[in-house]
Amino acid sequence: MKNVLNYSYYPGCSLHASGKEYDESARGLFKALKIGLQEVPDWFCCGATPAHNVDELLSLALCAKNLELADAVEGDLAVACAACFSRLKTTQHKLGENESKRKQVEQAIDAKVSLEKPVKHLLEILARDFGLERLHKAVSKPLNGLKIAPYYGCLLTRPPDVPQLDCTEAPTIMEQVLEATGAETVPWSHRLECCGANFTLSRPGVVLKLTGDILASAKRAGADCLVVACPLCHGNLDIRQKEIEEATGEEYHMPVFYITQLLALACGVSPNKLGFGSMIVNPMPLLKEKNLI
Amino acid sequence: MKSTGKPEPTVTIDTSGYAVATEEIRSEAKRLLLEKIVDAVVGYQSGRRKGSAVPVIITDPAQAEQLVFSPACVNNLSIYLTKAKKEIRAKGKLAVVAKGCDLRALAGLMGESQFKREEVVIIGVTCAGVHSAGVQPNEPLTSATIAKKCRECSVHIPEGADLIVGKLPLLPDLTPTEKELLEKLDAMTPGERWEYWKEQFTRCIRCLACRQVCPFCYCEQCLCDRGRPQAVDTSPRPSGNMGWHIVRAMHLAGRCSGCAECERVCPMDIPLNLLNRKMAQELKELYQYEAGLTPQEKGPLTSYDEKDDQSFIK
Amino acid sequence: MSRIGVFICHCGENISRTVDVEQVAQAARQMVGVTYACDYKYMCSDPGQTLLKKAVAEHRLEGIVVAACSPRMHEKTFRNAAQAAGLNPFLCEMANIREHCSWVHDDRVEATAKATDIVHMLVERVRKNKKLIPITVPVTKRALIIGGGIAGIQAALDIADCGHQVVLVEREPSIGGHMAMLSETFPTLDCSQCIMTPRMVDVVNHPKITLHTYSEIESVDGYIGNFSITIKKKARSVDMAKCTGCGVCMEKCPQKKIPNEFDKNLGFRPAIYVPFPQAVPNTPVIDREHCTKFINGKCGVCQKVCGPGAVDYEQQDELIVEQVGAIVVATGFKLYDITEKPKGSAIKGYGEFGHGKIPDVIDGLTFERLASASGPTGGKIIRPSDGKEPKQVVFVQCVGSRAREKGISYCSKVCCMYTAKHTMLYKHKVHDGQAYVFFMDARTPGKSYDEFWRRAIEEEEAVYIRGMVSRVYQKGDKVVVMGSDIAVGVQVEIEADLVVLATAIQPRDGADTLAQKLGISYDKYNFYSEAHAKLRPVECATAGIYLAGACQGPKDIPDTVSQASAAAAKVMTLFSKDQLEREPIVARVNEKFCVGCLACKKVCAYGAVEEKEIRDRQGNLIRVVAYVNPGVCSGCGTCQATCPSKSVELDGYTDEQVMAMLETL
Amino acid sequence: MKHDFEPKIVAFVCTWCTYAGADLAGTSRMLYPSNVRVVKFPCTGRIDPVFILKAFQKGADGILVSGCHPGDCHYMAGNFHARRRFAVFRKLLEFIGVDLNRLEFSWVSAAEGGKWVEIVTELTEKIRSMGPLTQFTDLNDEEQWSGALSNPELKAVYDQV
Amino acid sequence: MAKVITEENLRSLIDLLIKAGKRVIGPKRAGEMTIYEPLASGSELTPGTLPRRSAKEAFFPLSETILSFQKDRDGLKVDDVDTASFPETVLVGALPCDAAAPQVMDAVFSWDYKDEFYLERRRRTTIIGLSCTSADDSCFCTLVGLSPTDTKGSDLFLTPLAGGGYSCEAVTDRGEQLLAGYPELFTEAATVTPIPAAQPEGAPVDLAKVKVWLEEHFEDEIWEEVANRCVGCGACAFLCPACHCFDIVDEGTEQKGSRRKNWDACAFSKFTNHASGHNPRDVQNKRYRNRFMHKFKYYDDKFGKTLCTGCGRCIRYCPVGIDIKGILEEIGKKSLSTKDTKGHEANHHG
Repeated sequence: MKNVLNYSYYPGCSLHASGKEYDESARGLFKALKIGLQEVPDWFCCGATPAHNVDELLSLALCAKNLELADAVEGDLAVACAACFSRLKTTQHKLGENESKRKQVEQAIDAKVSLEKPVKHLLEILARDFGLERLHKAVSKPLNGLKIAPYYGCLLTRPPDVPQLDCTEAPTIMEQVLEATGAETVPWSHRLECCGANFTLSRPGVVLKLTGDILASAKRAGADCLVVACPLCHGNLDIRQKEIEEATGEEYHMPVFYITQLLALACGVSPNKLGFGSMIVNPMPLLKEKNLI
Repeated sequence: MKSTGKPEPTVTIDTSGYAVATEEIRSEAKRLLLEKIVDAVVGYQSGRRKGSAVPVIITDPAQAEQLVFSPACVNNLSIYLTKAKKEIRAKGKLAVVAKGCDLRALAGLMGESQFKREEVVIIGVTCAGVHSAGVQPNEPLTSATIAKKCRECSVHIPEGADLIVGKLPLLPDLTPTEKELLEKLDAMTPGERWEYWKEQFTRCIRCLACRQVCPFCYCEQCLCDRGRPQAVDTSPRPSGNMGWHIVRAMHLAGRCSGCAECERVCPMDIPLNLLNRKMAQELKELYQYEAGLTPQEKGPLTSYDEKDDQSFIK
Repeated sequence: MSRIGVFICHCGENISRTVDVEQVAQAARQMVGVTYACDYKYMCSDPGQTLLKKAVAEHRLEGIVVAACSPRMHEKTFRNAAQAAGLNPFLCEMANIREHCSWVHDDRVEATAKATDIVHMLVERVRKNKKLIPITVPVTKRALIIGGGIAGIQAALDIADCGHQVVLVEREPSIGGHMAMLSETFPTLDCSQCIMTPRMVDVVNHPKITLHTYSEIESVDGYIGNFSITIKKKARSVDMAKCTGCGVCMEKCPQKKIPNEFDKNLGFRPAIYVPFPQAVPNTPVIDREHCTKFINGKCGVCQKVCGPGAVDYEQQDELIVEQVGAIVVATGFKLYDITEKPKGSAIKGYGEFGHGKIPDVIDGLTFERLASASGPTGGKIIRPSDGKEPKQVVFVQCVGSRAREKGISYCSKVCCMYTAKHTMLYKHKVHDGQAYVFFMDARTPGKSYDEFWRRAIEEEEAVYIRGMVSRVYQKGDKVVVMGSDIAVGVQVEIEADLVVLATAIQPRDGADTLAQKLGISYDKYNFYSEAHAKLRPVECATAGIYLAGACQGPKDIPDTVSQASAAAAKVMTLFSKDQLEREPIVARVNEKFCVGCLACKKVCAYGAVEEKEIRDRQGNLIRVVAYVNPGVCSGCGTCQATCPSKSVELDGYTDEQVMAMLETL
Repeated sequence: MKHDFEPKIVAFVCTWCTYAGADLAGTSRMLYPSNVRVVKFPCTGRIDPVFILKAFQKGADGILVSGCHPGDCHYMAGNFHARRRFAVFRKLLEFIGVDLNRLEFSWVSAAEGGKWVEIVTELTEKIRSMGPLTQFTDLNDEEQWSGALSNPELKAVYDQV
Repeated sequence: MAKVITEENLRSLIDLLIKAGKRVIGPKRAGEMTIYEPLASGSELTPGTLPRRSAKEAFFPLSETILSFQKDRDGLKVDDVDTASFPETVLVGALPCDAAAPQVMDAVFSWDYKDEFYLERRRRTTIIGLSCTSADDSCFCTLVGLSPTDTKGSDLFLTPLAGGGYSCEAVTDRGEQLLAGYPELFTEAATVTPIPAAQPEGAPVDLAKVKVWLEEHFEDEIWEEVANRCVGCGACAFLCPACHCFDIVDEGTEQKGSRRKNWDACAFSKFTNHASGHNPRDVQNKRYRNRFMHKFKYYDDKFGKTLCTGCGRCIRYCPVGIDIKGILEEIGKKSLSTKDTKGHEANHHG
């Protein structure tokens, strides 16, 4: 049966490096759900957070070029990483509104800027395009009994009116998608708090404090694990967890999954293709305990 | 004022669909009359001159056989539903044959509470185009004989009619001669335009055919017929004619449905539709208004918006 | 009309200095139709007017042109003089040869020529004037007050005390509105029940006031002086005549656990209830959604225990029609409910404050109910979650107000004052408690307001932190408030026991539908628009409808009461005369020529144009024409300029008059 | 100083704002050229395009239409309707061939006496430099060829009409 | 022996007439159409096609001032129009259906009231007719007793010849004077071969019988059937060479203005509008009936002439395609079946 939905796919640098398991689980999930995913040929970096702090024109031009490349591929542009999603959306927003910036960028990439192609995050594709009931039907191994604290981070819903993924202050899209797999999501207070992002290199102390608060809040809410949709948040929450336990004396052992990993697992993709091995906090005991593998 | 665009190759337009329409109109008219759904059907019947078509109001089902639809059916039959022709409305519930441009007039009239949608049965005709003024009725429909308005028609299919008859052939794309003429006039200096219109209006003999065929000129007493006060001189001298045509264009601004009947019937070939089209163009630019197929509650000049353009006001 | 008198005024020498008045008079005598022309030093003076009156009689004048100052100055004077002389006032016109001529030109020849032209224009105009009789509209001397809050009560009492009938309609079972919910009121801290209950009792006992509670406005027809109001009186299921207010039914009602909306769902009430103890009228209402009798037909206890047999389950809604001459709209306000994002409105919700999810985050009115002696807790400040006494309370100002990106850009005017009051009430009840207030600016402009605010800080030791709150979340049994203190430039986190949000003031739900029924305009927030922000603040543009209280914009109780009395005064001026006399400069439709395209109705901003059916003797509809209601038409003339066939004509500014003036060019 | 050509300017004004503004210019004794003739209306909404046409035909060289600023209208929406009506009518006159510098629109509130004087003076100077408007007046004398007559004294009568 | 004039001589004749101070009116190109207008020079003459408007304008102008008045303090000054100032006119190239019309109209304009405005212009006009060589399906002059070569109404009648030029025939002494006035322009020719005249379709209709039928069928449903579609404009009346109704209206102000005589049409709804508001002909079919009756009955009753020359203009330019030729033929057929009750011989075109 031909893929009912087809998307061009912009993985972004982290998904070819530190966030490789996010990319693999995403491809596995989309294959299982028969959604076409065709990577944009020779895409390049979207500039993430550093670019637009250095030179806004550079960051807008990078994204505009990527959008132009994406036009060659049929289907809306699917994006996994929250930072790439935020940059591409901001470019469309800014160039759509500001005529002079648009002309500058068009001069920089010496091509017409095309803003028509919709940029969509995986969550949007799963929850709205594909639809929650179809997702629920596609689940072959329900994640019953797994208590998840869904973590949005900063970029998925901010600044208001730019990503237009969900309500800025009270999003529910991750809860809906996860609950479609039969898992249980816990209400907790730090869903949208910043994890410290890039400070993990320059000022690790800040990350320990902020990520520590998030882990504490998740633990207080009785979650078994955290689910993220951004490689940078995953990095902080997963890699730094050991250090935070040492610094605060708290015990967390809270595995941090990419949302596509759990969804793929629920949709019958074999666990060893989901990169559980490369996660610092070993998720295997939890998955075994919930007899999901 | 001939438009000097590049000479266009004469293309014949396939009007086979019109015969299909004629059959369907006849059967529908007969059905409507037999089942007493309507008391009279306003349609076209062939005239004495070969290929000619004239408006007809039939009440007896047997007459339905006379109804035709051909490129000679140029009249806008919506005028027979207005107060200007009370005696037709007096016949009771009417069915009317309507091309796309006619349906726009019907929608405009409904918007001006002249009749309600349920009071009239509309037999919409898919129309590929009709003859322009002065074309012998029996001539085929070609790019040379087609009316200027049909060259730029956007309502070939009259959506919103109770029944849509006929089928649309493949349409050649024709140069918009009227748009070119309008652009040519716009390009002129005010002095040249004044001379152009003065020459046209001097020739007007005030036969008022343009007023009598206009679906929106249904006033009981036209402003230009009034003596006390005499807003517009009634005698057909150039200044009176100028006043008459300015007032007419202003009264139709935002109401005219672009059926261009005024220009067709003018015995002195004055391009009257240019005036209405200019008004329509300005209203589109200023207030995004366009005459549509569905009645609009308020026209552009009977409504306003706080943020309307006022760049021309000091 | 061919016997016109022209009177040229010197205006002392304001006119005669630059205009040769004799020459203008001489020129006037040459004009067709002018039988008498003279000039006089002070036409507006008493001798001047006597001269005019004598001339009218002596020369049997049929029209007058007074060439003097601006009509905006003395038109009334000379028209009264003409009337005194037996001439219809509208046959007298003024030619403005002072402000528009002598004062603004210095060349004597030019000024005289211009003055002559102006006089000639007005002579031609007056020849086309017609006699006009002032329009009289009967006035029903009965007022309708919509809304039984303090604004409605005050307006009702004022009008009723002046001897006029009043109909007061209130949507809730009892009057009192939001003020009845308050504990003590700023700046005097006197208890709202004590100062309001007597007024509420006055209303119910006042012989001139007909009170309809638990009722809504179904439809409004008619115009100033002649409104016909259809009121839907919802069924109370209790016969108000029989009920003595003993309250036995409320005690015996098995349903105890229904949250009481009046107490912001803190307290509970039975199915047959009175919103609050001092309710007026003191007759209970059966809440049909929660009453078992209406759900599954069982129970019926209240009917059994009711001595006078007042409980009647069969009671149905009823429609009452009242004829009134004026309407005062006093529908009040509601607090901006930030629990969720209102559908389809430009106002975005406040997910980040957790209001509605975290039980210990409440709004101002809930705090009032906590602090109120007749409230669910008898005045004890407790945490709704566990009933404990909060030791640290954080008050957050400007929640929704002054937040353009959240859709509400205005300041709600009263929150600074009532938050300061809350810190005081809290301090008086919990002596060792500590109040924190996150605020942007303190707006305390009223009489002894700022002193009240200073007292909250200096004597009651409330800690005011200048800065906004970014997030509130539950942490264990505490409520963490994350905000910034911009004076110190630091992020602040307070673990509080209770958080009170001073949410924005908005108009009542359904304010726009009521406005459409009344035909009055409202702004983008649904507050009702006054006719003129400075000079007509309590009137609507639509004649005969007046505004009072928060429905017109956020305001505190002193302003509301003064607006209510002002609106009452306006009503009383309307009722001071039996007939409402209006200038006859109104439009009239010539039904012979009107073709019923109703363009006039579409452009009339006053809804003065109605559709009129013309029927023959057998009643068959011939045609529909437009009809201008002289009582409502304000004479702008837009209809005539829009009507293609000029079938509608504005008396006083007819086409004939204007064309006659243009002919003199 | 005398000019050879004194333009005839007609001003259609609303009584609540611009007429009052003109009055204010009077009470403040501001001087301006005496070419303008004011016609008072309750509202700009009442000003019919036919009046502008008639004024031009009767020999006006320049026409000013002025009323309340949007939102100030005493009748709430009169000037909004007028604004749309004149925006369309001036385009029609331009299309017929009238030079739009001859037709000016403005908002003058009751407090803007100065603005009234400025607008009237500026318009008078502009029209004076443009010279008399002969388009309409010449047209008044023209006849259909069949009705034209060549005898002198009837021609003279025409000139007076 | 027939007098012949070449094409150029005709044009130079026109130039000479213009030089002699005469107003020469003839068919002239104006954009797409041909209309009768005063010619500036002979070169403008474009004979052949039937002009858009009829030639009646030479005597019955579309709009003319008949007097002007001025009122002031001491009374009213009225200036009459001196008919002596009407220009001498030569109407060149009038086809038979246009040339025959003035004779018909003379009767009504010299009836109980002598309309000097019309009659003076008629007296000062010489009509040079032109034989008609092309007819379309709207022409029906043969049906009303005229023909493409009918010299009625012309003073001088030209017939276009195969080899160019025209043969001339002086019908009235005015024609003679014209020939005599410019002998150098005319030559003699033994035999001439004219271009074959036009043949409009349709057999002649017995107008007498039609008149009788009309007398008995005032209330016939044919009027409603025909006039249902009539929208009441003035196109047919204004283009018709024979229609002569006019309206008198004052223009200007009560103090200064002029009284004008303008064309009017019985199709207009306000034509028979009484001051009381009553309108005897309130419905369109009564108005169309009146038009037909006036042309084929009333005028005959009064002046024994048919007020229609069959030029077909009202058929070509009727916005809704009302076809007087079709109606005439239909009534003609119907009138044959009924016996002629009145029996008197209707003289038309006497």
